[in-house]
Amino acid sequence: MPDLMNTIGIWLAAFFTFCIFSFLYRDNPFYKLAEQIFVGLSAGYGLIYVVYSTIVPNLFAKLSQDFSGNLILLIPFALGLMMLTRIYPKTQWISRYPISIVIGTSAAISVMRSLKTDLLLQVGATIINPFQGSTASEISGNLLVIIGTLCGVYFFYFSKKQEGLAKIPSKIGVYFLMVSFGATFGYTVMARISLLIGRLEFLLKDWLHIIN
Amino acid sequence: MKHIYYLLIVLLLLQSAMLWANTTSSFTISDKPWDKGEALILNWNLPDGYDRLNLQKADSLMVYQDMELDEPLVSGFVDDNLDPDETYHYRLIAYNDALADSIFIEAQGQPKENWFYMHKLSFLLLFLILGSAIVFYVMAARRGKDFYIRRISGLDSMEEAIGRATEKGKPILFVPGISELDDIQTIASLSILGQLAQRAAEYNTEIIVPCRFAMVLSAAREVVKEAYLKAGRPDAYREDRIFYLTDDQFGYVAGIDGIIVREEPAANFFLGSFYAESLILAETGLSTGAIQTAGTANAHQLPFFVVSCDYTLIGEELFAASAYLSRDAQQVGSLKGHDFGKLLVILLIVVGIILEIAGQGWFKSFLMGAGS
Amino acid sequence: MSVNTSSHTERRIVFLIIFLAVMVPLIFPIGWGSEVSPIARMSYDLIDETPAGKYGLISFDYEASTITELQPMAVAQIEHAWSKGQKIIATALWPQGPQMAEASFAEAKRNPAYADKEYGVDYVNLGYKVGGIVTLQAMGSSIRDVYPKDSSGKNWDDLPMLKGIRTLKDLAWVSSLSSGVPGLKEWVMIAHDVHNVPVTGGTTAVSAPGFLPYVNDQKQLHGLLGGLKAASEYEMLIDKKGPATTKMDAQSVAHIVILLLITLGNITAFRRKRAKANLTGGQNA
Amino acid sequence: MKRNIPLILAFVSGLIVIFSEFIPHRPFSSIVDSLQEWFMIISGFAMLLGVMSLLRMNAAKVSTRSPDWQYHLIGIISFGLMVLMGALWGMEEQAGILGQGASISAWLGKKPFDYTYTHVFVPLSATLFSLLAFFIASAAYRAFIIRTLESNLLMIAAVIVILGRTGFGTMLTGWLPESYRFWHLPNLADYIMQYPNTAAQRAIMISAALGVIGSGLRIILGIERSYLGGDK
Repeated sequence: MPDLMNTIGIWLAAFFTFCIFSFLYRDNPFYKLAEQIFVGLSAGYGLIYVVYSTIVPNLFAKLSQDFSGNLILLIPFALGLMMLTRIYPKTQWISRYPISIVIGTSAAISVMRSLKTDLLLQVGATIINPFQGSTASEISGNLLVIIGTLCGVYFFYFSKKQEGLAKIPSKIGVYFLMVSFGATFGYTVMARISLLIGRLEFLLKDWLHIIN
Repeated sequence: MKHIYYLLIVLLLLQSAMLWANTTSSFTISDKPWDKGEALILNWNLPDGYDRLNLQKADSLMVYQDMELDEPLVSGFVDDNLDPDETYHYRLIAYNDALADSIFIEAQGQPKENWFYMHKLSFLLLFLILGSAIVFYVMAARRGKDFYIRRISGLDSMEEAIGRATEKGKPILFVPGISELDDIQTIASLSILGQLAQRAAEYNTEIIVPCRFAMVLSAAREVVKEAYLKAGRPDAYREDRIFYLTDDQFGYVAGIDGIIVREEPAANFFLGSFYAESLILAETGLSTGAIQTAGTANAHQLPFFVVSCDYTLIGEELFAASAYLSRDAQQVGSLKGHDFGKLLVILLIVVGIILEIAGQGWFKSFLMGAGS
Repeated sequence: MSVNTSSHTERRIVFLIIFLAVMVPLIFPIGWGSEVSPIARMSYDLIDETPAGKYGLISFDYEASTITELQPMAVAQIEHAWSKGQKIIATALWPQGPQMAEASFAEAKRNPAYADKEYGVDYVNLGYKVGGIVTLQAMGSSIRDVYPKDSSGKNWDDLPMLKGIRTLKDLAWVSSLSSGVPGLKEWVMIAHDVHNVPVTGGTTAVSAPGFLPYVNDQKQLHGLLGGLKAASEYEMLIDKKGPATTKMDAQSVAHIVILLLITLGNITAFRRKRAKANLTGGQNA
Repeated sequence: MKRNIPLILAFVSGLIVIFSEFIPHRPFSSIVDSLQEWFMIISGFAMLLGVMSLLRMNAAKVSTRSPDWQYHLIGIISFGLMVLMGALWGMEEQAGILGQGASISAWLGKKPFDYTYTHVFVPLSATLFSLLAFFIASAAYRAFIIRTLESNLLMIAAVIVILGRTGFGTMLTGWLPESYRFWHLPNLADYIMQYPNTAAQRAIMISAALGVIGSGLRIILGIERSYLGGDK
């Protein structure tokens, strides 16, 4: 029986694969069906997953095993319940408490993380002696990194009209951005084609057994 | 005679062994400073001539066990991954094979929690400088100082987009990114949503906001409701047009794609944190002929917005947008603070490079301390 | 940006072309090899230069989601080692690893040349153990203690090929096919850095750059296979037209088609511009 | 009360996190980890709100018989089915209300929840993701047109990197003599990725970080409060 069910499963998967592909031609009943099933299933999956992977082990299991030792967990529990007050318009304001704690905390975490990894470490990585490279291409590359970073940062300078001389570094910054966008685009092509290969491999191998 | 001879040799050996063992040797253990009480520094001073060293640590039953070491022992060792305020006992044994002798010293130490991470000093200084600059400019703006902001071309679309939607009688679609409320990009996006919703309310144009997370949904509803109130049209606010789809990345995208092709919004806004789905959304939107404005600080997704949208907010422009649109003095002041930060960064890089070329490495290592 | 029917049709034609460009090479493989990179060759040389009768260990540190890239490497390495008369031990630091190993052995045995390879004599699948680096450390003192039984529950002593194996040091090479942590990095740290056993491995194309620093003078990594391209290079080295070669064909065709599309797009745009310029008198063309 | 306390809460929680970044002493040293765990719990509860919004919206569409209401009904059923299966027999090694469901697992080969996940959810997700292969091609076809200097740079960089990543590009310039190795397409592609690309990415990261710092501080200081909505 499991073998038969597995075969049925593969046919199901193939059916839904085609439903999504059909969207490339135009919107159609098959896509509408797949879309609603996808949204419904994934919302259901998310809910069950959160209950089993977060709410039960991180909250209820800890509280039921050792209530007095985990008293502090009553705070997130209460905050979670406060979120649910949004259901009634009259009590909606209560949900601002948990939201403001979440936002205050995560704002500070983001500030610290950005300052460290995106600002300080990137600045540090740009502080290099460009002439230390051993080859011409390495030295030219180092110089490009320095010029590109400085001009790029300047491009984002908002409190001055960028005209005349001030326009030059900002223009150079834009050129670097464009080269980078093109390169990132080109670099991603391979990964995206791989995704399609994966789907076609499923159709041709697991479903149709045309290739092995 | 022969016996005496042997005795003499033995005595001599014994004496040199005694000498070796008696030479002042020390084994000290101190707390590693500026940390959270996780490490002890072990130092020792031994006479020359030992062949092997063995370091042992007492386990919870006070039985000494050999420590597994990744590197050869020289004159010191840092034992980390310890618990603060626990007492740890160590034993250092030095063997001299030729003399068949060994030195054996015991010591103990207690890791302590300290009150500052010294290696983060540069980090703290930078934080204080940037933070005070931002606060300073916000205060100045509050007192009525007027700051200039250059044009952000990605935002020229807003009026055009609302105009087009009104003209066609079609809605506007606003996607606040796929991150939770803990991502500042989502919050920046929501404050742009506030500006946009207010204008949409003034023109009586409908705005659709699908959300990936329930907390984003809650905040988005607050923001839009407030905008309609400000526009003097609280009656026109429709809560059901701001809705949750699913937490799943691609399920969410499938739902939005459906909305784009069926409701055919006249204008699409994709602002916030986006990942792989950026191109799926932008290409689907393009096929319906909507005016598209996108913006994200996720650098790796920008190319896809740039090629498929009419206007793109690049990186920091997403955070500047709300100030630009609202001309709110405090936001504009804060933007001025960011610009101070940019000048500071440029200065740090230039000075740093000059010092590097001059062979002065201390500046860079001071700056990078926080990364370790 | 006006969208009319003709551009809708154009889009659909582009979609169809891409679909065919990927599908046709999968069904009818071309067998284009690409230039073998020195790093992939180094990995090949390690197994190639190991004498017959020695033991190699392949650690399956990935799961179904990265099968497209990593499975072809596993199959190619197994076939290569068998062709050289070596014996293979499979382990896993990821829970799904043993299944991946089983599938890879089955795939390799489909090649008639290796159909007679026998479980317990030519290869074993020891299975998954939790613990990552700690497990590897323990294998440094005794593999048998970590794996008293194989993945199907057979005792160590009932598997004849394991007679000569005590610790990691008894291995001629280790290869970790790794899509994350724990994986290749842990193997380098323990098997190479502590026990001096040559380690090679394979990763997805996305994470390969992060491992390149290990391919250094000390040969912390004895070569590396990064993504489908490297897998296809390996297949070329062992003279096999395998799945990676086929998939790489599909990649290459799709890339060329995209470049052709860009050219075509420029021609169309140029024509439109000229047609428009002719209409307005052709001053600004 | 409705407005000021939330602002104070945001300020205090933000401040604690900032202190904990620099202070290795308890209680600061462990606070960020617990706050993040709290966040997951709160967000887990909030999910119920989202689900209710989804169900309410779909139910309204079905009851008013708006266009395509049948599909929305199927959406509700899919959601209900998934939740029911997960609740009754659990997922993976997690037991549900009825335990592990050994007999139904033996019949299906997997738990019903996992079966639906593998054979419906995963293919839907993977196929939707794979649409990117089509869209990246059509975007390249449409957008990489010789026009201005900016768009030319974009196109040239993309073409070089696409060429450099396949065997075709290797073939094209493989004949170049050793002294011209720099112009060999894979090398050129690596050069672009390693230097100009790094520079631009860095500029974006650094300035966006300043944006995050500014916005974050505004939130902590209570200047940015749009997320709270209006007073009432």
